[in-house]
Amino acid sequence: MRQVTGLIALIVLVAFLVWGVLPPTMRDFGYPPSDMDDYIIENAQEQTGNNNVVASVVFDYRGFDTLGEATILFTAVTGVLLLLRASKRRKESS
Amino acid sequence: MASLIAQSPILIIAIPLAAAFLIPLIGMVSQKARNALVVVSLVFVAFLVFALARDISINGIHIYTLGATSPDLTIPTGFMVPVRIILEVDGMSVFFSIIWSIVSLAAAIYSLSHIASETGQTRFYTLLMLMVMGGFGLMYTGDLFNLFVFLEIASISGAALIAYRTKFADTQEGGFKYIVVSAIASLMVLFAIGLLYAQYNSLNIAYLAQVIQYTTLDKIALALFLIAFAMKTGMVPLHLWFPDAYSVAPASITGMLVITSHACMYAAFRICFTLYGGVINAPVVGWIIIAFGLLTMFVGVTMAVYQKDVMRFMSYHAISQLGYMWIGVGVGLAVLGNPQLLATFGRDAMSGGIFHILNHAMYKPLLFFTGGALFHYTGTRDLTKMGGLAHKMKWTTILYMIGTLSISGIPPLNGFSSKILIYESVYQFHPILTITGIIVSILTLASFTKAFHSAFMGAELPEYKRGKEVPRSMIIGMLILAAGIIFVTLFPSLVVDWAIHPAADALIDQSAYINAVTGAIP
Amino acid sequence: MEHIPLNFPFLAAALLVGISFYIIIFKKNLIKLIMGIAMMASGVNLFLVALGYRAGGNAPIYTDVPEGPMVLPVPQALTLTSIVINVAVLALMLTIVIRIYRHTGSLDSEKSRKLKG
Amino acid sequence: MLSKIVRTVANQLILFILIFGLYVIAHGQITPGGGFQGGAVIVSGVVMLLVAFSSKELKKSLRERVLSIMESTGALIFIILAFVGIGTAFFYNLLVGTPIFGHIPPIGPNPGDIWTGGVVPLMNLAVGIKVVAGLSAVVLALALFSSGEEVEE
Repeated sequence: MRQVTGLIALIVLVAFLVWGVLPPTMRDFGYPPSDMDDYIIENAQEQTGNNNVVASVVFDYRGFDTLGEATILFTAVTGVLLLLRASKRRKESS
Repeated sequence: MASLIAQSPILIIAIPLAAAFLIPLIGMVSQKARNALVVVSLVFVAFLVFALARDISINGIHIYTLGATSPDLTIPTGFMVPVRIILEVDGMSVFFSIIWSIVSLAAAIYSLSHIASETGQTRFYTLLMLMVMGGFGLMYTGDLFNLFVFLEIASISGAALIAYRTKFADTQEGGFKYIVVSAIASLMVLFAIGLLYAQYNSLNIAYLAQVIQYTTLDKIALALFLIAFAMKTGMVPLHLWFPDAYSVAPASITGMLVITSHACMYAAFRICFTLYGGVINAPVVGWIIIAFGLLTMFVGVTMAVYQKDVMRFMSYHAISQLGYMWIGVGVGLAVLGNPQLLATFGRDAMSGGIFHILNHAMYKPLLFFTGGALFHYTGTRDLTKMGGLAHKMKWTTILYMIGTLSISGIPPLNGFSSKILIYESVYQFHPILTITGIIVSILTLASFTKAFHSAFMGAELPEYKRGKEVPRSMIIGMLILAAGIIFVTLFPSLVVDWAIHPAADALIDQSAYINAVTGAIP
Repeated sequence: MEHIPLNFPFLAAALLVGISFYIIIFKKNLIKLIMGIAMMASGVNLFLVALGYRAGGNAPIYTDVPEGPMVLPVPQALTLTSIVINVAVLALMLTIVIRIYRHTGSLDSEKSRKLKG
Repeated sequence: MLSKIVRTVANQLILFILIFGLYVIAHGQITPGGGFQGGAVIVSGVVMLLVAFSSKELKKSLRERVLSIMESTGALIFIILAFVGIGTAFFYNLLVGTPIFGHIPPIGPNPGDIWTGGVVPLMNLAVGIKVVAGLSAVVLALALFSSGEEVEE
């Protein structure tokens, strides 16, 4: 039962994804609309002083995302060290 | 003061974050200082949230553009499209953040003694603050990718906190299920964001709402968004992980996880009403949400009746209660395109659903906290092994009764006022919804009475004769939530006028959200 | 690089996501499940970075760049963020699996399911 | 612990990896790279040491407490750099135009100037510290735990 529902869900999902990315529904690869990105490419050097436009996006235009990203790394590290901490039971056994 | 309010959206996110980064350093020096930092920063954040809420009720939507030459400058001079990340706080966001600030404060105070005997407390509080920050970010952001980032922060810290008590095997499994579900859900959200970005080359919710055309890709993206958020909120049939994860976490974290699922619900509303509000085929999506909401309500409560584990029992009730909110807001969505029906009952149904979120966010964490208190006292979660606890745990008994009466919708408690609002309004949409709601309510009352009887009533069991009431900070944590319940009970109309209607109107009024960002076009 | 027919990069990303769904739904081993999620993340990242490609574009870095259009920088930034996020998620998942293995001695998701609803 | 040849080579190689990682971090504003990438490069060196020596051996020189402090410090530097702009707006890049990393490069293709980017190079450095400390801590903790060692509180 679980197998059958799983299979149906899988087929539906993959069909939708593939249908979604093929030409009539999706735009052509390599020809993106680019209003926002063109603005960034043109102004990044002047506004942030960066030659590396990606770095200016990562740390300036979308710096808050990067703060979130650094936070996630911090969260995961804290989580890993929290979960691998010596529990009391292990101290007794060792 | 004025500049503090102008900066408050970012401060509400950044203060818990800075506190989280500081806690590992301070925790090495002094545990008391660390606990004080946690409580003080949460109190300050709660103060800021209330100040911001007051400001929004007067001045309307609050905008904060990160990194711009002025926080109000949403669109760069001489350009038409927002480039930077924008925080956008309207009635709905601030409503959720009020709930989040109260519950997280209560949970932090409750934790002070609930986990006092465990190791690794410094990291526990770090993760708690990160989770608080993730929740606020999720509610305040006006940018889709930013929403994904905060969703991940909230879910990763949540998973690590669920697995906090590493000496039990079930906590690890609960944490694993939670993180797997979250990872899949957030990747689906990311894919959907990619689909939108591919067509409109923007990530800003308000701008996207202005230009969206409801093409086939948009429909696929909407489906992905809804499946992902339904998965995160534990909507039937994607609920199987929900009790496993919620029942094993420390009780304070379970209380916060309830609000995280509300935050995901908020994200789903934001997507349906604000992002797709102008173009969505509202009746179809509305009916889908209502149908699954009904299923959620019914399956949740029927599963709950059999549970012997007190936390699992409450988790299934949490699933069932989420159904009420989906139905209330779903009815509002179904009549979104019809102003007349919306005025007669749609707005009331949405208000009912949102009011129920507020009430649920008060009584469900309270019930989980009392469950945690029972676990703290007895060392077991099995209801059949408990009994006669009312003799020793007077505070817990009273608080549990408040929660029970509230969740079952007994007048005059707050659960009643929101349920009656839902019943009256959805009856005009379709009577079957009201009838199911009442049946579910009765089943809820029955099962909670049974649990009350088996845990608190009867003769005092010999193994629980010794021992005292739970420590004071746990009671304070519970009392904060009980005070919230009593406040809403005493002044329901005040709360509806000041918090619920602005939130519902913020969802309905899509153009205000869009204009706040793009209105600056020269 | 001229016009690429049938959006092959997008198709590859969609198929990667599809395969990963197959793994997540049908495989019982927890490590395989994690690999499925890692693969799904790769698929989504591939999709994101492919969105930013502009035909014949250079990398968006002005240091000694040849003449011509530049590819879009924002999808690259998003992909960077998303990669780091997925690393974090995977690290935490693996940690929990190690803990589960310590407790139950098994990596089979059917066997380790002690909790019954 | 692997053979002596491997250990000797690893000992020499770690310096080059360190230098390359620092180079990638420091030139994030003008060439591909940055804090995350350079940090990952350095952590790959840590992983190499972990393979060449045992985790017990490595634990003597890389204390988890130190890594924890480093990580918090990196994160704090990052958020403080974001906070200094709050007079204008959070994350405002207020170093552009000042002598510290404030040069504005000629618009269009140019050979690159390292004193550009405003707060970006500093943020790269903060993120670099954070990534090195964080990922090393994760790798080390996993290795220690697998070999049955205690992980520090």
